[in-house]
Amino acid sequence: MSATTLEETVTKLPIEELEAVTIRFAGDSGDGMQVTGGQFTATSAVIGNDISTLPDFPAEIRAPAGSLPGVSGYQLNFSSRDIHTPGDEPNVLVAMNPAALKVNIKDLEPGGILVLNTDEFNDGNLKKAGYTANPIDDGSLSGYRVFKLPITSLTLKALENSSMPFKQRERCKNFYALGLMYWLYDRPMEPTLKWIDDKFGAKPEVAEANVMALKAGYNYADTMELFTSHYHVGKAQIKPGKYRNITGNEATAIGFITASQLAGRPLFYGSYPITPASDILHELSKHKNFGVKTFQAEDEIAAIGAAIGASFAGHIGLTGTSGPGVALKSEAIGLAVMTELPLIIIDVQRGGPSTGLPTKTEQADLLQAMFGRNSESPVGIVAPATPGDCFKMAVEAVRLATKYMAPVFFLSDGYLGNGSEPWEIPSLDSLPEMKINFRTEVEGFFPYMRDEKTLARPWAIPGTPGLEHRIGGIEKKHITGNVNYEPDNHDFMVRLRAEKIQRMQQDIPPLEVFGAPEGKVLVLGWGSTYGAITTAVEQMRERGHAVSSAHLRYLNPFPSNLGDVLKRFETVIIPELNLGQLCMLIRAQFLIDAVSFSQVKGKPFKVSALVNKIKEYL
Amino acid sequence: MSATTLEETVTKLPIEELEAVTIRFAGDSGDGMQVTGGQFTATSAVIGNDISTLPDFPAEIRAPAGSLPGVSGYQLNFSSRDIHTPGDEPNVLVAMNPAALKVNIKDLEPGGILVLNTDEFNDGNLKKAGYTANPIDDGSLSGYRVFKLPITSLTLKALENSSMPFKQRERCKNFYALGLMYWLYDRPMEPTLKWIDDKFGAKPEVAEANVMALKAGYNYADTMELFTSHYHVGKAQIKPGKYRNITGNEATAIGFITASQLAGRPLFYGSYPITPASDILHELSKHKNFGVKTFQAEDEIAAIGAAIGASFAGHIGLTGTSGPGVALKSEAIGLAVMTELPLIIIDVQRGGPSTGLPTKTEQADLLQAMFGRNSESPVGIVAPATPGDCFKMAVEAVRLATKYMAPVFFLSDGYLGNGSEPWEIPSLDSLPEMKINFRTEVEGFFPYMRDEKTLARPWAIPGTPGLEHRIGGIEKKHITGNVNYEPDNHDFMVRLRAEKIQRMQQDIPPLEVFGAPEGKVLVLGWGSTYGAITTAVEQMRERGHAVSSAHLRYLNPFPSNLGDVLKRFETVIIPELNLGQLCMLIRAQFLIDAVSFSQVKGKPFKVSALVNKIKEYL
Amino acid sequence: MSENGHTTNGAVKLTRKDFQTDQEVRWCPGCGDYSILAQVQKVMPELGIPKEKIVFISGIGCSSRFPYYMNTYGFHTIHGRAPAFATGVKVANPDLQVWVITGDGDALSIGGNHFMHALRRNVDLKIILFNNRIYGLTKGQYSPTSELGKRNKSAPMGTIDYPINPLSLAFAAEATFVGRSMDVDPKHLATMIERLAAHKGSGFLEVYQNCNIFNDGTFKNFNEREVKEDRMIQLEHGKPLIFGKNKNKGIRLNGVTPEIVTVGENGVTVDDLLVHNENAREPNLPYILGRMQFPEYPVPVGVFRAIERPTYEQMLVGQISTAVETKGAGSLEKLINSGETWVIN
Amino acid sequence: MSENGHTTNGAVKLTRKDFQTDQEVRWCPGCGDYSILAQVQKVMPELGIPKEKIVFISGIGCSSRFPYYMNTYGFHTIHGRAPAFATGVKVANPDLQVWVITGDGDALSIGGNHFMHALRRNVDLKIILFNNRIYGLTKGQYSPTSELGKRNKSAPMGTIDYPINPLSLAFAAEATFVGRSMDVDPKHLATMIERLAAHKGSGFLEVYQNCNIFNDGTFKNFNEREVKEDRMIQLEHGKPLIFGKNKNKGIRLNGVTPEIVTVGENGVTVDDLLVHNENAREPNLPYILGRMQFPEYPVPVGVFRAIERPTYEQMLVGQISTAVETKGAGSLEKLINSGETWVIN
Ligand SMILES: Cc1ncc(C[n+]2csc(CCOP(=O)(O)OP(=O)(O)O)c2C)c(N)n1
Ligand SMILES: Cc1ncc(C[n+]2csc(CCOP(=O)(O)OP(=O)(O)O)c2C)c(N)n1
Ligand code: SF4
Ligand code: SF4
Ligand SMILES: [Mg+2]
Ligand SMILES: [Mg+2]
Repeated sequence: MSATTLEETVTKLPIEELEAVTIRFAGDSGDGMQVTGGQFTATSAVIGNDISTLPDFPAEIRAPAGSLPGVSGYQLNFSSRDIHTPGDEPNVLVAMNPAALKVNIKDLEPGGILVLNTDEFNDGNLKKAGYTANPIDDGSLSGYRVFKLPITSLTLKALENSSMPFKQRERCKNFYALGLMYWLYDRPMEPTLKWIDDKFGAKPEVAEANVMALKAGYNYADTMELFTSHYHVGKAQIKPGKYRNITGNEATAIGFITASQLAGRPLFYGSYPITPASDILHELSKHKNFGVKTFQAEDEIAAIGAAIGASFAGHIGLTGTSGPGVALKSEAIGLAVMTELPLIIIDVQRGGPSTGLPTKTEQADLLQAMFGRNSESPVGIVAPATPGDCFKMAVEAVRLATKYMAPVFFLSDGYLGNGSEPWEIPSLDSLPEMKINFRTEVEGFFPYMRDEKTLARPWAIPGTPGLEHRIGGIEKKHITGNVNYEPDNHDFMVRLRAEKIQRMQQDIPPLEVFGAPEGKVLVLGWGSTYGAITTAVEQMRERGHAVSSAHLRYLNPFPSNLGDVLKRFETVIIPELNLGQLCMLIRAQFLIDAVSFSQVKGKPFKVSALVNKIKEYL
Repeated sequence: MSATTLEETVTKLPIEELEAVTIRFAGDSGDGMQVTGGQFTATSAVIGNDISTLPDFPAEIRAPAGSLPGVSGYQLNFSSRDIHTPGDEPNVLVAMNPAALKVNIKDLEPGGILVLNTDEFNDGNLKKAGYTANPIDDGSLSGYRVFKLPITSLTLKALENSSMPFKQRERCKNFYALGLMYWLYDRPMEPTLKWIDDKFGAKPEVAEANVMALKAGYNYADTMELFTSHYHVGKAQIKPGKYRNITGNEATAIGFITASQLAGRPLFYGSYPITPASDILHELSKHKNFGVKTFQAEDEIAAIGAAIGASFAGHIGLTGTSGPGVALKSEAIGLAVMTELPLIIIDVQRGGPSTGLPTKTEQADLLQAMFGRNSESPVGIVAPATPGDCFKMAVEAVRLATKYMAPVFFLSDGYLGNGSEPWEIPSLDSLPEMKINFRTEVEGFFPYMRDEKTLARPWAIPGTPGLEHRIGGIEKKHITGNVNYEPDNHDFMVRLRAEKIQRMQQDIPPLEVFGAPEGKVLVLGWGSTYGAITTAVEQMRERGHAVSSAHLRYLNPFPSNLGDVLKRFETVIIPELNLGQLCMLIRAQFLIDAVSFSQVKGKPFKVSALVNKIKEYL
Repeated sequence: MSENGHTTNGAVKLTRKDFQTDQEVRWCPGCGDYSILAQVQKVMPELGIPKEKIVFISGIGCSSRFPYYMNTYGFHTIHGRAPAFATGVKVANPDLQVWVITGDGDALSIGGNHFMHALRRNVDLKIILFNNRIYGLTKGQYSPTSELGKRNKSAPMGTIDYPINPLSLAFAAEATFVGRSMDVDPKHLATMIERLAAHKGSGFLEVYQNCNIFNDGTFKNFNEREVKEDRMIQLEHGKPLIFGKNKNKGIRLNGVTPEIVTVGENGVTVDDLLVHNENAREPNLPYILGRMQFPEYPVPVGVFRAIERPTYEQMLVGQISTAVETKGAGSLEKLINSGETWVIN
Repeated sequence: MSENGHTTNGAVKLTRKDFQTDQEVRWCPGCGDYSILAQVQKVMPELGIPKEKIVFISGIGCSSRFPYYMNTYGFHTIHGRAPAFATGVKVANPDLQVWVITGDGDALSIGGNHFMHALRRNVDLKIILFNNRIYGLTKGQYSPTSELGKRNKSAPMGTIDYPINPLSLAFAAEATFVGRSMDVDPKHLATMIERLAAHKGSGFLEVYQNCNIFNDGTFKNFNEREVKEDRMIQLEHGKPLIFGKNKNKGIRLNGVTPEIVTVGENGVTVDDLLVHNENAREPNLPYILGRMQFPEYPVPVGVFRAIERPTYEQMLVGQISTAVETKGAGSLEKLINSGETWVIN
């Protein structure tokens, strides 16, 4: 062990320039991998990399420490250029125990860097992970650049003067690992030091221990010349502006609060906890000072019922859940359709059918949103494309629902909800105006009279003198809104409700094409596949292929130019994390032989898979 | 009043031969119109006419006597040739009060026979019906052949010697009206006399009064030379066999009992009352001696839950409801998909969305059945075409569900459920064999192992030694059935479940074409539109047009020859009582420009409307 | 005009007619629902609340048609879920007086859970349950309050479901107001509706209602004029439990079991009788009274329980105020700029 | 081996191990669920019922993972609906012994209605509710049994829902067996599981269960070793209600209100104390006991109520037998030929 100083080391070792790196931290759920990944992300963002992340939580039950189901992971991609995905294959894997190695090793790129915490590779843990031989010694890892480090002992060593109990000292090992990686990728420690200070300020000894662990890791890597080189990833060309890192669920919550403020009406959120939507409830319940009312209902039906009631009473009625919860809400959504009240239904989609893969992502509720109710029961549907986009589409959902007096689905998914990205904080002026006009004039009022342009009926809320009226789920007479069973009126009203949703097209921006407006292949996507599709198409275009992409954020109705866009391409490929749901709608409506590219694995597409698929049609 | 005897009269008046007559009885809900119509139907069937009926109940609440919403109607078409619909426009309308006239007169054919019970056209009733002037006098009925009869007084007169209280005597007026019509259309009274005897045998004075009223009506028509002629409708060429009249809901109940007997497993019916499905519960609950277990649950969710539980335990698990109830069952259907248990879900569709038009018919739950659940959750779907066909398709539903271990929807509707038709009683030998093979062999058992041909997993019921296993809604590992979150396994299983439903094609008969196998227009239908479509196409073909029809009884999967059938026609028209649901599926799958012909009025198509639509494409 | 603690807009006093709509009332002639409607319409003007501040919310059933006949705001929702919708309305606008109209199927079968949870949250809702012990609208199936063994459309051999006691459920749900009345006693009914209206918190009133079409006369064993006094008992706060034509029968407790005694016989005096107390914090007594059934006991009507505690919407609004006080009124600018931020130039 | 009224197949006696599966148990280390699983697995062999005749059915929640760990038939259904599935299984095959495993959210929030209706029908189900007063699986939101004011993920300013008492609800639902035990007292727990197993009819056992991750120590105020004897009370049929380290405290009734007394003080003797009676037809006493809560009262555990009456499936099977007796076993030929028929030649 040489006694070089920090400065010397830094200059001594070569710094290699890299364009992008994908790193995955993996360990037991108790190992703090989400924090580690989150810190690396925040720091990378601050120094100007573009980033994209993919947290991977264990399935719903907390498994015993060291077991395969207990593994928690966090992958991030940081880059000096524009990126849209967390990367297909990690270049670096940090595995804090045998189970983490077992679960993740198959994803590591050949020749990739593998950091192992050797302290945890004892018999007990190896057995829990299902290893019969110790992979550290059996040669099975020879295809990687393996770094074997007793991270736990090193951490304990670094903290030997700390007064904290053993368990707590041990828990600092994630910061040790973070320190190693900070050195390897030439990151400053300041942002994390500041974060530790903010977070643990009240418990100085915890703060100090974490700081010590972080620095120890950093210094160890440096001092020991552990790695043969370290790396630098430069600043990306990012649109100037003020940024923050945000998860989709946060952006969703904040987006709806913003919409309610723009509309000048309080937000009412009726919900029943369910993975991966619960965080929206948690987040919204923190913002009571915005007048937000959160109601944890006894079930999903009560949650939507209360939201519809609140909307009837003049609030922005919002209800949120995941797929199984949407199934339960179906009947009540039909009532919102019939009573023509604004209502937004958030569906953070997850793997199914039934309980399915509750912690994994999927895009397979599109048809449920479209058709999952008795009879002809049309609703609007929007779908954010990225975590940050959840903010914008939340505002859009409220805008459409209130302007057209109709329910609107907001289709997010587990990948968007839990994933995060740097989000350019919008200026408030850039947000759309949202005029809410409650009806107050008594003269000439009928509950089912119509705005000529939007076909919306008036929103006349209880408390308004002279507008007392009754609504309900039985068919309504046009204009008067009285209960009515006449055949022609029913036919008329069924078509009118459909037409009203169709008219939302007036307020939907045209679909934009990325790349040339015509060509061989158009890759048409929706929802969280945006990143992978954009990256794949970028790659193909760079290689000179006539490939473009377009991403639908409005799924019902479609943007009015969709037909035009589609017909300019020889082949339309529709990649979806389902068995071809959007594809079916497109085929039926436009009679084009759109190609479905399906993957239903509970995780996002790999860029490489998309590229390969596209190649088939060139 | 001449004193001619019955015999003389009969010979004296001319008898005109007619091919077919459509008659509608209409009156207050309390007036017994359903009985009257039912008797006319039964008698016509017995004498060999082909018949088709359409009862029309008032909407869900019993309205006050004499009011418009309180009107109850019963239309029947009887004919000397093959018929499939209750007729577009009645040739005869019997209106027992002003409200019945008001509601029904617009349907009567120009120049049609209108029989009015003048006793009820008093100020009070006219007002309740919304008449400002008495239509009897104001000339508004001049376009019809009006017969004004004081039916109530005549009935009371005929019963003046009866000891029954006034109210009850008055109530016999429907039999008086029936008598009039029996004479007019030359029907024998015997079947009804026998029915009265069977029904009221225990209350002889009631029986006698009804008999007297019936005969009095008959004789009055005869004696008074009320009508200028009477009519005869000859025997139809009906397939030889034994027949009974049956409603769709009865045929459904009996069909499922039959299926359970064929399968040798008890039937379990979990249901919560809802119009128009409740009669299936009522009917099944009468047949406990078949070992049928009916369970009136606390709601639709419990109803399906118990049915799935019963299926797990080896019964034929059946649950039934209408559209709003299906919405509530969605989540549980997903569990049946995941656990691959046989389950049949009856949906007697009604007008929607939401509570909609609860007593009216509609076909708008097809897409709910297909897609109304979270994630990729495929099920089989069958749909009977006529009331009697409900029997056959019930058996088919059970056959497919048990053979493929999967949920199957049975899509009936209000028109089928309440409507009736003469049904040729099948011989038991003609019914399909249904072998249920519970797994009992312990050796080599895994809960999610597969039959090679059907992909069905074994049905291993609790109580079987050595096969103890656990199932549930979380994704399953192929073969072992253990909880499993692996990406590739999930993708595999999602596709496997889809493939399994697709394989039902192996057990579905090919689609038959009525008319030539190719031509200008194919009218493709499903469900209760069968009668109207068949009649319309028959008419067109008789006029020499190259029109054929085909009717889908299996909607998921489609019969394997569907694509072949479709491509032999220039135009495919798809008439539906919805906004084009089947049409969307056909367009998406076969990329043909199928034309949707929609009507959503809570009632069946008129033949004439179909004919007109077809003409557009010739 | 503000005796019940509600504000008035100082407008002219409303009349019964003001609360009627132009919709034809469509229950079967003779149905007990008419009487309940009449009493509600009679009581309304007395409350001194402007029409526009009143909302009637119902589920599905004959009874649930009620809102169409009340010239206030109204919402005829879906089967069993009315309490959920009502909760949303009340929480959004605590100024409104919110009524829930429901039936025995609507509230206790499909809607049992929402009923229970709305009550336990003490949302200020006035819930009236029309108990006719049958499904009226769907034409005669048994309900959760139908008697064991009753034959009907869906149980031709007799019901095998033990019935539920709606009051027991209300107590289990910690309802702060629980009462019972019946269609055939309009005066009593009106008083109970007034009491319900005056209560602040989740209030529940069970009304025995005759369905003369599908379940005619279920209550007549005890509520017909001739037998009523001997077979029913009126609860009055602070008063001993006395009943009978001769006002000489009473209820005494034997341990935790009520027993019928005759005052003046076997040395029993009025002082031995149970004294009713609506206000006890624990509903032990009302629970026991609520379980008294004919023919073992006279059937009690009146207010079983009436206690006050903070309502759900009060507490929610309270948290909002506290949040605003401690954090300041929400600023969008701050909200979207919260967390770690960085600037790219 | 058939002491509990169940048949055996005469096979060799099973052991605890026979009821374990090869699936790794995946609760958090330290979770109270382990203890409950261990006791159930211990009791099972004692019942003398062959494994294949036992079915465990659950909803969704940490607790609802239970069936995966029991080597019997099992069905992990959907959230809140387990009693419905279980009803179908039991009605289809009354020979099976059917257990329902549920949580406070599963049984009382989303599933409150099915819970209530299964109980009132007296379907022979053995329901064990793991009450940890929190949503475990979804990571820490409040449940219907969470204390008012508790701060948690979905109520950062404190819960404003008044909690529900599961026992009160069970009594309202006319449950024929109601008991309570806790994870930290394995011996008592085992006894209660045995009692539940032996009961014929809808049985409900509440188990206080510690969720050491999201709600650690909610019960420890009264169920920790040091304080338990003074703060809890064991109910025993026919025995006076005595508790305390020195066995000198007791419960006496004052009207309908229980009060704590000290035997030997102020002239109180054991004879003044309430004597527990599981078997009273009316659940008045168990209801009152079920409402005793810490800190006002010692918390009772044990069997609150155990009465017998015909079960739903018995009555259903009975109706089927009657139907067969009176009408003859169903003949398909007759069925399809019923009603008016005619022949066309
Ligand atoms: C989801 C759903 N299930 C079933 C029905 C059918 N339905 C309407 S009202 C009703 C029960 C009515 O009984 P109750 O609540 O006692 O009211 P009543 O008609 O007796 O006043 C039922 C089963 C429905 N409308 N919606
Ligand atoms: C329809 C539906 N809604 C919500 C959920 C999410 N969810 C799963 S378990 C649970 C609550 C668990 O609490 P509890 O029943 O008390 O069980 P515990 O985990 O505490 O044992 C919730 C809300 C779900 N799986 N399905
Ligand atoms: S069916 Fe019964 S409850 Fe319904 S309106 Fe008629 S009498 Fe009243
Ligand atoms: S979260 Fe709580 S209840 Fe669930 S397994 Fe962990 S400790 Fe047990
Ligand atoms: Mg009722
Ligand atoms: Mg819990």
